[in-house]
Amino acid sequence: MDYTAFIRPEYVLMLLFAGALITYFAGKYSSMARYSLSLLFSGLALLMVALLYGKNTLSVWTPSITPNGISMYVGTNPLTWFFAIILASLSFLTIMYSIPIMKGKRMENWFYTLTLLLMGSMLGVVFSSDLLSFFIFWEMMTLSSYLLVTLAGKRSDKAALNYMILSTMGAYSMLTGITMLYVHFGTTEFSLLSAQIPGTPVNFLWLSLGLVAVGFLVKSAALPFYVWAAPAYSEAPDGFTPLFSGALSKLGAYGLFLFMYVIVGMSALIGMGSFRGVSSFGYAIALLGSITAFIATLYAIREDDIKRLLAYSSVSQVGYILMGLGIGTSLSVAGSLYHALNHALFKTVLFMGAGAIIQLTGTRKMSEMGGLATRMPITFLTMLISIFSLAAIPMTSGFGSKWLIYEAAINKGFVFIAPLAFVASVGSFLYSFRLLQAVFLGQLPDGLKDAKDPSLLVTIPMIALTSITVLFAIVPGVPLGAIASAESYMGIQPIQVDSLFYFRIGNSFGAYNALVVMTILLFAMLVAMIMFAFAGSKSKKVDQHDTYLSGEIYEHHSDLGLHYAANFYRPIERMFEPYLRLRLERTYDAFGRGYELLSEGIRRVYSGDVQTYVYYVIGFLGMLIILAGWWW
Amino acid sequence: MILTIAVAILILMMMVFAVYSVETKDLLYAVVGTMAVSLIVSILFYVLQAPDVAMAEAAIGAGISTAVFVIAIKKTERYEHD
Amino acid sequence: MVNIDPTLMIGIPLFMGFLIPSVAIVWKNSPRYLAGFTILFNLIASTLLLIRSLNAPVISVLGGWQPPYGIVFVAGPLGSMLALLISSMTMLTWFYLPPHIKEGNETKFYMLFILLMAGATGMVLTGDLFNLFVFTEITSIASFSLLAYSRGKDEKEAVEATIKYMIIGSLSSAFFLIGIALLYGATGTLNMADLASKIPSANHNLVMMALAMIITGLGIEAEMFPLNGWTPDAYTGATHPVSVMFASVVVKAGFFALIRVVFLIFGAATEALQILMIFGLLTLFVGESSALRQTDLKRMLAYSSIGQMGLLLVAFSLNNQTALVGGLYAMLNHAIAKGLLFMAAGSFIFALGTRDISALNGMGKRMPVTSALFTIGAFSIMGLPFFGGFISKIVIIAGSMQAGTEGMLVAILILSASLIELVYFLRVVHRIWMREPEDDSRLKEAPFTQMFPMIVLAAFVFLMGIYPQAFFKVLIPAAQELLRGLGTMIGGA
Amino acid sequence: MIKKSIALILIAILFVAIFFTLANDLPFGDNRTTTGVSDKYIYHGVNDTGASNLVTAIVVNYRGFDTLGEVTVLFVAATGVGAVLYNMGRPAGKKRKKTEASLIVRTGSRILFPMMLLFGAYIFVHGHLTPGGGFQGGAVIATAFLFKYVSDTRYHIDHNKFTATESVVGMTFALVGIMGLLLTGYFLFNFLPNGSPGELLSAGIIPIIYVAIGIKVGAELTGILDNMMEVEQ
Repeated sequence: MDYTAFIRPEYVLMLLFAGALITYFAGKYSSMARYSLSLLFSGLALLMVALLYGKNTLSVWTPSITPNGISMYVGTNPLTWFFAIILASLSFLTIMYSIPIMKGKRMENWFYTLTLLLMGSMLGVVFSSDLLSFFIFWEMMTLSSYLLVTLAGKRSDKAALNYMILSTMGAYSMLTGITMLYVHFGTTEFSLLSAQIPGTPVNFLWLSLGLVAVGFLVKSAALPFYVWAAPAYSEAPDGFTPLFSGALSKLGAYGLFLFMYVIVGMSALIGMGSFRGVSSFGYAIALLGSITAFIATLYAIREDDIKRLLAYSSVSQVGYILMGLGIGTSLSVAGSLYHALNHALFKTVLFMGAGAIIQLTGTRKMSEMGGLATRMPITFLTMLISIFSLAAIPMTSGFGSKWLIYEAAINKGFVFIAPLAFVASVGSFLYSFRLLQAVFLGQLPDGLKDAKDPSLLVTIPMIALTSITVLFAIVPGVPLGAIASAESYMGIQPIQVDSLFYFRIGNSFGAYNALVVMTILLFAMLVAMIMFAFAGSKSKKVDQHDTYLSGEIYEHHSDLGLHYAANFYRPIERMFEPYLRLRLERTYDAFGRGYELLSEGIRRVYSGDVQTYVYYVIGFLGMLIILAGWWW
Repeated sequence: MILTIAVAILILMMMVFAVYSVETKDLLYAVVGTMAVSLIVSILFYVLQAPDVAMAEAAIGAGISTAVFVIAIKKTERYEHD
Repeated sequence: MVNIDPTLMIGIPLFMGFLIPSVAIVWKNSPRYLAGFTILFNLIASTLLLIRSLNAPVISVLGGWQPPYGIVFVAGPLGSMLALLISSMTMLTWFYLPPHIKEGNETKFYMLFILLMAGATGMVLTGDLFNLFVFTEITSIASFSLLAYSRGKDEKEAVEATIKYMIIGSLSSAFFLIGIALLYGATGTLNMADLASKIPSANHNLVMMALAMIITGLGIEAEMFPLNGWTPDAYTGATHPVSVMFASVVVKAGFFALIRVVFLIFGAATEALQILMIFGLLTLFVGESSALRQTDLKRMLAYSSIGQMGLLLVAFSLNNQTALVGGLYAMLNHAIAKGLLFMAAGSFIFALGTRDISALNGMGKRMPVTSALFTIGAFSIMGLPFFGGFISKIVIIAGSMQAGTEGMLVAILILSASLIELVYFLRVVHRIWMREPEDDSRLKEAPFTQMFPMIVLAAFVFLMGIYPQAFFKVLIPAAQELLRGLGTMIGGA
Repeated sequence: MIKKSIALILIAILFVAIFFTLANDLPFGDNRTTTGVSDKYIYHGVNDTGASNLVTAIVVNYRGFDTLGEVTVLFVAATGVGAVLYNMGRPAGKKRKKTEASLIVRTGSRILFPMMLLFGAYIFVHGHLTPGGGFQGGAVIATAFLFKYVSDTRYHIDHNKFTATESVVGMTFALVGIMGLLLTGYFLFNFLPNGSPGELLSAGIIPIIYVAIGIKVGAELTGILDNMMEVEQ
């Protein structure tokens, strides 16, 4: 039997949606069935997505659904595949990881159903090849992720609602833009749209593209819309956060890639106005991205809550992705896609590790953890490498992507974007160091004496993702090969990848040979270790408590702020304090409260008094008659 | 001519009764006022050569509805207060 | 195929309405079955009528007097679709009724119930303006009476609501009647098609005055913004099935009458459409904003109804085919989904004994089936994909985009109102499924007879979301009928 | 005070606008038989319908369907009054005030009651010949019953009989319409011979309908009065 006939995107989606349903009903009766079925479906879907590599398909999968006969299309192409494989593998690994983490949690059965649904709708978003199905899957994705956030119970209510409101606002803005495009061009299919784009009025493009972009900026938590991100990421159930931050946040970037480069296309984008050879639209996105990266980093530095710290870090890293995306050169787009991949890898590991630690310690405060490095070596190691990747320390793949983005920004001479990105990068080192220090080093609180690594189901995904991070650090050409074909699909000059030696990333400006760098670094480390080993003989082992507590017992004073992680970056925080106080959240809150008050006032219109109502009626008639005499 | 004057007087009376029945605080008087309005309207309809409508107005406007109002006032309160 | 004359859809219910009280003297349980039979008849008749009218409008002349001298019934695809909607919603409500009627009232309740249906059917089928007035009167007076009969625990509430509704409703009919009189004075005819052909040459001032009066009169029935003071009290005071009838039948018929007068008689006068647009937007915002802070479930649904009617006004006043199709779709969706919501809310309130939204915590565990149905209805009103509301919203937005720059603004306003709607519905749905109940005991679900109409409605909501083509087959000719006007439709006029 | 002045202003606006529109634009008193449908009614009404009273010809024959609707409106309204006023748990008709009417009233009512009934009946039976008709006659009949109520404190109607009467006459009207549909294909078609105008038995279905309407309206208005009288204080 020719199995390849079944390797089609629509079957992936159908499999997942049907799988969600089956898992729900089977899972009601047996938890074993729930776990195995959800693993089975997501794994199968992952396999199918992987096999879709290199295929370019496009097919109608529903009859027309509007009076004007719009059909729904799905298809794959290199860009789609690149995102799809990230989403699918993260979903699969997260489901695996969730099995021990979500055990016995609230509405466990719903969790798997919704995760499969979310996986299906995320893949639907990337596979859809027309505006309508894109929007439908987008809405499904928002809804299922909203429901996943609310699974955490009452404390996540507000965060989830904010997330939903902002997402819907973005979605509606997107809908407006999409409908504009549809009404103007009379088609929803992407390739037909992009064929008609040249010669479209610039104002129209700005408006529609801007409206659509708002939806994506909301999803990627960029500057004016980032307020939902930290609460939602941190309050979401631990099993969902890795997927939420690792996979879902990329879809905003995917949408922008799709609309900016696939649909509108580079030349029309430049035609909308350009700035130093970069389209103004893209520049605006890049600027927003860089500012987001900067601000979110500042917030991350002062967080003591491990999930909030990672959440802000997510926002900031997505800012980098947007930055590369907006600049839109061959180098920056490659960097952006590569960073999306890297971020998916390392942030997922970090959130998984954080989830495991939270489950162990029962708290999210870093100042109540510490010293876990020796007790949880696997967690420590995987998170360590991921943090290196996050902080863009050479020798990790995170370095490669950030390097590409910086180089693109510097090449273009963006005096505003590049420095912001540098500062943010330093910041990300600071907060990731704090995470490392506070959680894994320092004192081990008494309650955690018998802490140990989580079960295999948790560590396997973490190890898998970490090893990919390391692997890609050595052979960046592998992912960059896929990225290059995605780039050429988007009509951007593909980045040159040395296909014989996957170690080199190169372009006309310079090259980076990962193998060489890696070797040099390893050698340097070796030297350092040898030196340390020799010098180590001079060191003396001291009980940690003695050094700064003068022999006092730490537990009695844990509220004194004597923990390493307490006030970790006090001076920096003090420096930025006045600015950080101007939080955007307050504006949104004030707006929300203001509107609620206003609606309270509007409600008074219905006073319940008939006389008043009669006044309204007579007044309305009087007004109509005056109008009748005046304008008619 | 005489008819015109008579009609004018009737209309004036009707307006007076109408305003009176709106303004008075004694609801029973107000009902009597509306009854008077109905009667005059009925006469006017007759003058305008619409006997069918005049009959309906006399029977329903001046008769039944007045009775309904009076019964209602009897069951509730006679005086209006703000 | 059997042809049932559309006039019988009025004649039989009126006959049965007169029959029910006397039969009830000898056979106490008869009203329910007689009413059920009548509604079934109307359901069959309107289905057949819809099939016939898709080919050519069905015209039925009353009393043998050709228009414009006599009264005529004109059933195009639009009218017959609404007639079908009315009879099917009435049928489903009939299933839902029993425990919500006080004992001792059944006779009159069922009588009024079918007369309400007859009035609403007449409103959508008639082709004569004065006849429209008469049927509007039947419908609205039957609504007052049903409202008065549906006293629940709080006796005073329903009566107070009735009196409010009655006062405003009599204003409505007074203005409507004056408007008709002015039109008759200006043109000398009452037949809609004849009016439409004579209005352009009639005295402009009189016509405009008449239009103002009619908009005011019918705007009250259609829940237009400053005229809809009766709505929240009436929906709240009424027993649940009657609320369903208000939302799905009475208001829809009133709205349809307004649209028909504006589009067919006044030929979609731009001035009138501008007024409808502005007040539609106001209605939308006032309705949704008032619902935002509600703590009373039925009041919230009532305000949401107001908002939806605003959306319909906006959609229709855009005056292009896409927007009209979207508007009609939204009308269907609202009738079905809001009916479902009121029914499910009714079951909640019946089981809980309170209308307070905060009592709904954890209902998903306590009454799972009803909760699921409520959620389906709410999702559809919110416009989530795979539910009817989504299609209607998308089509309306597409229609508004065709109206140029103002249309763009309208689209944005519609969507921001939908956002408010999403927020308050989401809060309720969230409460139902995600909160822990204070009292964990399982509540008794409604019996199957009551569940059945809800399941049917939920199925329709889904069907509208995933297979809209079936509905477009009817809605597109219906919208074209509105746009084309009456002129060519009525023979002999 | 503010409310009152707003009301006054609104009323003033409406009044001025409506008054001037009507005064300027509505051609009062002109001969407008050529403009609309009225010429047909005026010149062919008697031949078409056989009713000498043109108003009746229009109300019951040309636009008989409206009248059916209006009867229903009244029917529903009467029920509605009952709905607003009824109260549960207590049998109706127990708490009427027991103030005896004077001898004159009682005697007068005994003499007048049948005469008023007869007058009402006369009005609706001759609806197609002389001014008046079912509605007017019904109202007169209701007045007769009102008289009865006022004079006799113990008087109250037999609800079942009234309901049955109402039903039968209402159904008669609807049946006449349905029979027209069955016999000729038009609802409410005048399927009886017109006869010669001016005779009592002429004008086809009009007398039947008017008798039905008269009785129905009389019964309904009486019902409303009954409801009003018997409600709890």
